Amino acid sequence: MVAQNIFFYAIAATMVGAGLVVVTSRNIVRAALGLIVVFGGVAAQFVILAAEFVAVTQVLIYVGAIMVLILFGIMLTRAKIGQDPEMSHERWWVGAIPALLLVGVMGYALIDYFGDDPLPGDRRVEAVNGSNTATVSDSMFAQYLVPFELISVLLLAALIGAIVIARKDR
Amino acid sequence: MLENAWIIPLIPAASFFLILLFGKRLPRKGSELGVAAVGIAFVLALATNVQWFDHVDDGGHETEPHAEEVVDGGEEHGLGTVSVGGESAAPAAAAAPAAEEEVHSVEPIEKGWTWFQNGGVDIEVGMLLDGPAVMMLFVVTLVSLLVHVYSTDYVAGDRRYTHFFAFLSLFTASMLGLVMSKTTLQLIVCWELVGVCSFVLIGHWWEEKANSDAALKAFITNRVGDIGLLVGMITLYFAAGQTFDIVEINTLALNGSISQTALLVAACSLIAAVMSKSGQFILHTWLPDAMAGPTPVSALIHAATMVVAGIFMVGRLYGVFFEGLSIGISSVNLLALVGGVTVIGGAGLAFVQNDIKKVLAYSTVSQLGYMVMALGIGAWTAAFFHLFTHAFFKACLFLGSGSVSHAVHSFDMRDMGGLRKWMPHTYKTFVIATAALIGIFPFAGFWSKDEILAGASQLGGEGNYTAFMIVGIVGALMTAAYMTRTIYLTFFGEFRGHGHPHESGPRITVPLWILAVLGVTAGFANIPSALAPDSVALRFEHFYEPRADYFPVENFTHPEFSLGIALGATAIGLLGIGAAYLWYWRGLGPHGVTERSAVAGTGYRVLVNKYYFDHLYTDVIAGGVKGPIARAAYWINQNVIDGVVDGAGRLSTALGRFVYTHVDQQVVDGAVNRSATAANSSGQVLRQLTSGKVQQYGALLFGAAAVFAGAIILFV
Amino acid sequence: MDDLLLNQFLLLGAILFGIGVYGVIARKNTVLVLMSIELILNAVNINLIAFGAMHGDVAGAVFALFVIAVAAAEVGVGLAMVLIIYRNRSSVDLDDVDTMRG
Amino acid sequence: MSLLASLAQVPQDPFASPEVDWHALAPDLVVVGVLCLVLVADLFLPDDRKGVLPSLAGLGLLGALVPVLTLAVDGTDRTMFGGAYAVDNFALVVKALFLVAGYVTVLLSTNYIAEGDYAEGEYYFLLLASILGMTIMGSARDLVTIFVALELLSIPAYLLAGWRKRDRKGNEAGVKYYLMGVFASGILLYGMSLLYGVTGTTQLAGISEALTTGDSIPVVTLAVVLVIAGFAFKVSAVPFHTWAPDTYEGAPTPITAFLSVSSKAAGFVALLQLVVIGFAGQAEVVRPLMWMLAALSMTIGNVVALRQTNLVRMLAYSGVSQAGFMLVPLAVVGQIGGDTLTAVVTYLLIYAAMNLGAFTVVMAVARKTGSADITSFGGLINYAPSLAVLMTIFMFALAGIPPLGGWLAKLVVFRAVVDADTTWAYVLAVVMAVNTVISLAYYANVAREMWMNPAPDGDEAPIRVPVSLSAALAITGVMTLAFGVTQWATELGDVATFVASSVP
Amino acid sequence: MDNNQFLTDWGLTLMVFLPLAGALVMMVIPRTEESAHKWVALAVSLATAGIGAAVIADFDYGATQTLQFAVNERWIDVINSRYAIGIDGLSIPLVALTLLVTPVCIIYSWNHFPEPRNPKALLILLLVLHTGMLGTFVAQDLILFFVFFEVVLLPMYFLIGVWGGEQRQYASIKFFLFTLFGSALMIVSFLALFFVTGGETFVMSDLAELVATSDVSRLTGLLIFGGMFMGFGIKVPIFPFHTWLPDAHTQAPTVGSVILAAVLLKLGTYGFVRVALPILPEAAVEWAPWIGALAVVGIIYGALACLAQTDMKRLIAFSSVAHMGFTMLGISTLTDFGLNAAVMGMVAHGLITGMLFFLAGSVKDRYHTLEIRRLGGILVSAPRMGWILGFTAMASLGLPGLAGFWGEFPAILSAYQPGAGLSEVTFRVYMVVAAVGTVFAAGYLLWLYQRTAFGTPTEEFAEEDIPDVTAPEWIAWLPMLALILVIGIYPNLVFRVTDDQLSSVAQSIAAAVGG
Repeated sequence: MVAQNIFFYAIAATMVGAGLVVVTSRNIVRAALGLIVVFGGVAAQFVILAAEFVAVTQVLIYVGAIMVLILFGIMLTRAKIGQDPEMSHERWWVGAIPALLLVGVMGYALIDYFGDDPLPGDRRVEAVNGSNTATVSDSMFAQYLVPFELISVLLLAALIGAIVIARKDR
Repeated sequence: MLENAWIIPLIPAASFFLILLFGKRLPRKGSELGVAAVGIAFVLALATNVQWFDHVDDGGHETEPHAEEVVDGGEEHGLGTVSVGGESAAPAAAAAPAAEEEVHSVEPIEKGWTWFQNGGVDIEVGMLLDGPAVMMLFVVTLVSLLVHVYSTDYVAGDRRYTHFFAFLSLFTASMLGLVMSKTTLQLIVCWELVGVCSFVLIGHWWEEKANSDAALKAFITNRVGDIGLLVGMITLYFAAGQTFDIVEINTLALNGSISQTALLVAACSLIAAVMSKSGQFILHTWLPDAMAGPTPVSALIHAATMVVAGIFMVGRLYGVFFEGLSIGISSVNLLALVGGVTVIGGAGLAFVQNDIKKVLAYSTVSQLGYMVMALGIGAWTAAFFHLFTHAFFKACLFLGSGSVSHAVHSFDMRDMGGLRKWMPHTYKTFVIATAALIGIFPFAGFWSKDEILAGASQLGGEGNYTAFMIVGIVGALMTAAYMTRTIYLTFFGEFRGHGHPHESGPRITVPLWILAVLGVTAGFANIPSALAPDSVALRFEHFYEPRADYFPVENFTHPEFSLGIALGATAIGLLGIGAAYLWYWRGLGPHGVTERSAVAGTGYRVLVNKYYFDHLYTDVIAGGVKGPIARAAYWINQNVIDGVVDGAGRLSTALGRFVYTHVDQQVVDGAVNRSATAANSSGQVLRQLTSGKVQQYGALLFGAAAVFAGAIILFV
Repeated sequence: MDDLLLNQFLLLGAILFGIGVYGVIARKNTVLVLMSIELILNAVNINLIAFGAMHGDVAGAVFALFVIAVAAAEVGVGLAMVLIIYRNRSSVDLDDVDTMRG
Repeated sequence: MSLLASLAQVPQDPFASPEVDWHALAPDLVVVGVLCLVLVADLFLPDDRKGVLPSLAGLGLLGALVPVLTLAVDGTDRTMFGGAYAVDNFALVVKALFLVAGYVTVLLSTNYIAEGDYAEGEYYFLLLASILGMTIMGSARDLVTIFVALELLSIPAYLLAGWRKRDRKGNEAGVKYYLMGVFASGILLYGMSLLYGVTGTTQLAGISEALTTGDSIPVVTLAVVLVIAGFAFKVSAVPFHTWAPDTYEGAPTPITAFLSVSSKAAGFVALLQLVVIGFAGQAEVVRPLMWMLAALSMTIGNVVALRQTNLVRMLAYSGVSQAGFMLVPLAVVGQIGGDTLTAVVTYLLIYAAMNLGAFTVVMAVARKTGSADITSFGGLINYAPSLAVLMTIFMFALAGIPPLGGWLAKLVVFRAVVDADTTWAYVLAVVMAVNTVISLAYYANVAREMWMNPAPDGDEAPIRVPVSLSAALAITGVMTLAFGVTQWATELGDVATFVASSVP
Repeated sequence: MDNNQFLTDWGLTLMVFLPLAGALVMMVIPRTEESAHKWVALAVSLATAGIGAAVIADFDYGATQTLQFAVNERWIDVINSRYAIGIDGLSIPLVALTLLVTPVCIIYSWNHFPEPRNPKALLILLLVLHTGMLGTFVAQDLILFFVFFEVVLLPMYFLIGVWGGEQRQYASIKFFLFTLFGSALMIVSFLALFFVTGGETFVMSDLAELVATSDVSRLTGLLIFGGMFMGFGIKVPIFPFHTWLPDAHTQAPTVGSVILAAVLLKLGTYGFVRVALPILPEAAVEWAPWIGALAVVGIIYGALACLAQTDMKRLIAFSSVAHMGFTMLGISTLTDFGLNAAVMGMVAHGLITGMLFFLAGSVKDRYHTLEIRRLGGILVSAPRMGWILGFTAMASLGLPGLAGFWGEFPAILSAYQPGAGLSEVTFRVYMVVAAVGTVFAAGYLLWLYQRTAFGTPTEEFAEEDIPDVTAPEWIAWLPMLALILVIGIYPNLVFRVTDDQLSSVAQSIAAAVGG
């Protein structure tokens, strides 16, 4: 199991580093790339946690869809490619304080409660027809049917609304 | 008639409303209504007196069946309850057995209706008819009638002629109601009503500020006294076990079922009321100012009737005072003291007046002092007798002065002089009344004043009230002096005014004569038994002094007539007159000079005379009698005592300003406004929370979430 | 340290969350703010999956999928907002978006 | 043959499809149908006929009320999907509230949208979508459902808030609302994930079972606080209220009304479900938090509202303080019990009527003056007396002056607090009392403007109120008065109870 | 069912809500139809008075302490509040007063509506106000009472704010905020009362019994009473809370001031006697000395403030503070006598001060100023008005034979021997202070009268011809003046009605404190 730990810490470190790049870099494109790294890392963590289906979805949607959107955004707003000191406020600590407070509280609470509970060795949920993907789908169409249907309306609404708002008309 | 005497006040009351409503439309502007009403009232009052005499002579025997039929009559007329003193005074039935043997008791006639019910208690309104009440009925209606007649001429052509008579009627009604009050509450009501009438009538010519000032002063000063009245009456109400009934209160006070302290408190508070209403020092200052009213008003209200309400009230609640101040056994008490001081003070101040009405006003003050003093020393009968006589001759004097002013259009004695030639009737009546006031034998004042002095010398505990006898005698001397001066300045010497004075018409002179005659004869109403057969002696005492257990009988004695005091008093009176007359006689000197040398022409003589008289007047009488003492007294009166009264007004106004501007507007109200401002400005500060920068909102959101979570984790 | 601990993932999530929070507040450029939001959501997803793994049931995964879908929608809307802002103000600087305040 | 047989060998574990109670779903399905219908109709309608769209949407919403009524008549509590979705009295009452409020919003929008050049079809589509999210929220008893419903009602709202896209304020409103919303849902999600992690379930009932431990666990506390904070944003409770004034001011007025009533109500619905069902065991955590939120919201909302010159902003802050009043019963939750639910629901119903009415008048007046400044209401009594009187009624109803609706709302809240009978509760009651007075100051200020001040630049031309607005005014006005003197609102609040099985 | 039965069941409800119905009718009449509005309003108010008269006539005076014409129906079940109304000896005088005042006000404003005229709005507000006032006096359920108590706020707010003087907006909002603050605390204490008695009912009589039976802790009782004290005391107004009154009175239009003085202030004192004392006797006994203290402070304080006034109307307003002080003193003694005095004081003050404000209004109409030093010689320019002013002033300073006296004297008297559990010494001090207050009253009123009515008109009005009392004024004033006189001569008109009930109240208090 050590390997998993090594994997975990390596990836985690990368993610945190990349995350910091996202929120500190003066180059917007570099920030975007950092974000991609984070997404990838998250997907990898999912794999470690044996949630392949979610991992795949993560990659597809985030890296495939969301990042593209964001890059579009970068293009359409003609952001400077390259260094731009105007990316962050000079009063950065205004953001640091709440962030640290939150992390502090969260960390305290988590460590206090979960201490060092191990994750179960076999983290696979019991498989239907040999794949936990099927399990996901089953529960999604049984218990989570309503939200699932709603998501469709939600996406439709977001799509149409976004278009109406964003389009240059007449 | 006795049971229905309660009608008497209602007649003038009715005429009051009638005059207000229709007066203006009547041919004589409503005066006829007033005169008629008071006339009827007077006749009825006479009838009442006559019947009362029978009642007294029948004594207690007939009262019982008498009462019975009254009860029937009362009930079949649906007039509510009718009771007779004996019953309402039942708790005190056992009281004063001694009294029973001495004199057979004369039960008062009582008649009452439920006025209102409060706290389950029925408060009664009704009639308490006994000696003093009957006597006052006579006095009030008579003087009022004469004043009415007098006024028809005196205020003729006044722009508020009708209102004048309306309020004269209202006053008469209230005064009659007062003297017949069955309950102290009713007494308070009428007490206030007469006050209002006096307010209105003093301010009759309210166009001039001076008059309305005088009216306000009178009313407010009386209100001050009324504090005492209210407190006293309330104390009695509870002390007597929640009753306003006068007879009951007196009875309980006398048979000792009310604590001495309660009585003392009540008596002292009530004395305050007496001081204001009856112009006793130091609340007397409104009375001279009240002379701003028309003279008939001064005669009726401020000499004959209203001002004696205080004396009457004391006499009414005599049980309370007698016990409360333990009059019978002491040799000095507050009541007598107040009276005594007033006797001297009033007389002293009378010297320095140039306004003839003011002189009379101060003389009234001092005479009222006599009455209060008399009550204070326990000479009830003397006091009421003096009240009786004083009403006539003082009214006569006032009306006389009015008649004079009618002729010379002024009240200032410096504008008069020598009027006896022009106004014989006024002159004669005025002199008679003066004699009565001074107390010359056999004029009315002699008898009444004499009784007071006698009382002072004989009544009370060991040592008697001798001090007050001396006071009385000194008062007599001063009275004699200033009255002589008045007569001299008014009717003798040369006329110093303008125009041609003339005698007033019959509607003025007839009342004067009637009063003058009474001023002579009234004194015989109580001629001492030493000087007359019992059938005529002490009739006043016999008929008018209450003889029932609501009136003090233990340690209550009647002074004997003493020749010494009588002579002494007369001598004193003559001495005072003599002094004044001496100056007057000395003034005749220059006539001789004119006979010897023809050089001195008439003009010169006049000059000299004038000079001489003025010298005489200014240097001797004014300089001597008026003198430093009196002047000082007057100064004190105007600046200290009067200053206190006015000062109180000014002070409270100033205090009011301060409280309003500094406390109310700034502290009390300010607090409110400030808190409002505070809320507003805090709003201004908190607006900064929404700075418009969405990321600061975000910071707040995340920060707040973290802080709340942390806080609750830590503290809960 | 041979076994994976739940807290490894949770703390990683917490840290990512914190970084995201810092980003959304400290960044000026709206697009970068959107990116930081994605960090926050991903932190949540890590939590969910980790918990799901711990409880060994699928709810976590499902929840995570919903979050991903919603995130997509939000980003879409967000970009529309960015564009409209840019069109009206020819800038994506959030500090310029403060005409209303108080 | 053998092929078939071999195929048959493959072991099949058939997917047991959940039984669906279509009657229970009917209200939501109707709304879904209508929004699809609107979308399609929008495609085929020529521009001059788009006027039918609002009628379509409105009728659809009223139509959705029919199944609600039938369900109410039927009266049995229904739960589906293992308790994730419940149709109980509470759900029905709030669904009705959302539908009626949505209908009024459509009425408000009709002329507003038709007269400005807005994408009409999409507008109503998004509006309906948002309303759908709310109706679902009324029945959601499961974290995931709640979350998705929340997003469904929020995301269209973000867009609608920015609908006036050519107007700087318009899209500023959109952006601020959007960003704050996303931040909030981030916090919410993290809280939910912790809840799931601690309890291992996403069902509220299950969560409450797992969290009954009296002593407070930091992580649970954290989760509860974060979740509540997420919805505190939705109900614009201080300090999560900052977006409200800006968004209200910049958004199209009908949407402002919608946000200030329906969206706020949705937030409270979720809060009630979470607090009363899910956090039943965590009252010790919830109460102080709610106490702070309530006190802060009432006080800060009021004193800041005192300073506002723009009526819409003022209403935004008044909404903040009103939210504070509605949070008060939650601050005593679980003390003497069920009154919290009654009080909040009653307050919601009455508040919806009053506030929608106020916004309706604002729109009607703005049609003439084109401004929302309080001063623009000067002399209204002279040239539009009925509007002025109605506005007076709504304002003083909001202030809580009997016999207008608001007093009863405040009364039930006072009642809940006093009933709790703890020191803190009484303190909160006094805070309420004081705030009631403060709030009167600015509500009365509007009335003062209308009654006692002259019209700005003496323009006293009468106002033509379109039919749709008159209808809205009629509905809200009657409701506001009726709620004040009848027991309708309180009765509804009283019957609005959760299905027994879900309450611990 | 026969007519009489109908009256029993519906009389009060009809009386209370008829004005409201009238207001609704008037809303649909176009504003231009001024005369129509006047006539409708007058007719409605008179009809209301008629119904009220019928009820009062039908009232059984043998049993004034029992609730009559009582109705008790379901209203708001969720909070156990009921539509419980009825009248007894305490309600009748005030109901009668209200029934009289409103029509009188309508008649008075017949020809001169204050600016901005708009009779429609004014009259509608008056009628709504009418409903509120009547409702308060007949309500027997605390919540219902509270509702009516508040209903009067809005119309009065607009009466002051729209038709008032220069400072009207400040005055109106001040009045509103003050009262609302009080009633907010009041409702809290009502609810507290509701729950400490087990949350069963808001009906006053039942509550009284419940409190008697259930053991309410001393502190709770005191606090609850405190809340009510704030609510009622601000309305009265008791001394430190009085500052809204002068502003409101000074700024309000004539009819506004009249109704404010005649009825609205009474809501507070009525509340004490109707709600606070019977329900919380023990607390009442503990509060009484403080109430009494504030009352006598108010008497002197109000009088002093009067002496400082330069504005006639403001002076009258402050005189209200002093007069209500007497009423509160009577209440604070907790004796039958004092309570009777208080109710009598309410009626008398209603009539007299109402009259004074009418007169102030007429003076304002004629002279366009109320500055005392600019006035003078009213008796010369308008003699009848001058006389009426004098009469009313006399009544106001508590002249025996006029109504005012019967509010003052018994109050002072009752302070000599306060109810069970109260310190005699304290209250005797109060008694003396109050007696001194009567002197002040005479002072400022006569001073006012002297400076306005006596003397000759100031040169600025010397040649101006001032119209004397007009026909509408006569019609409006005569009933009030007549009542002042009649009650003054025969106070039993009021005492007989109130005595039994108030005695029972006093006895129950005494019984409660074991006195």
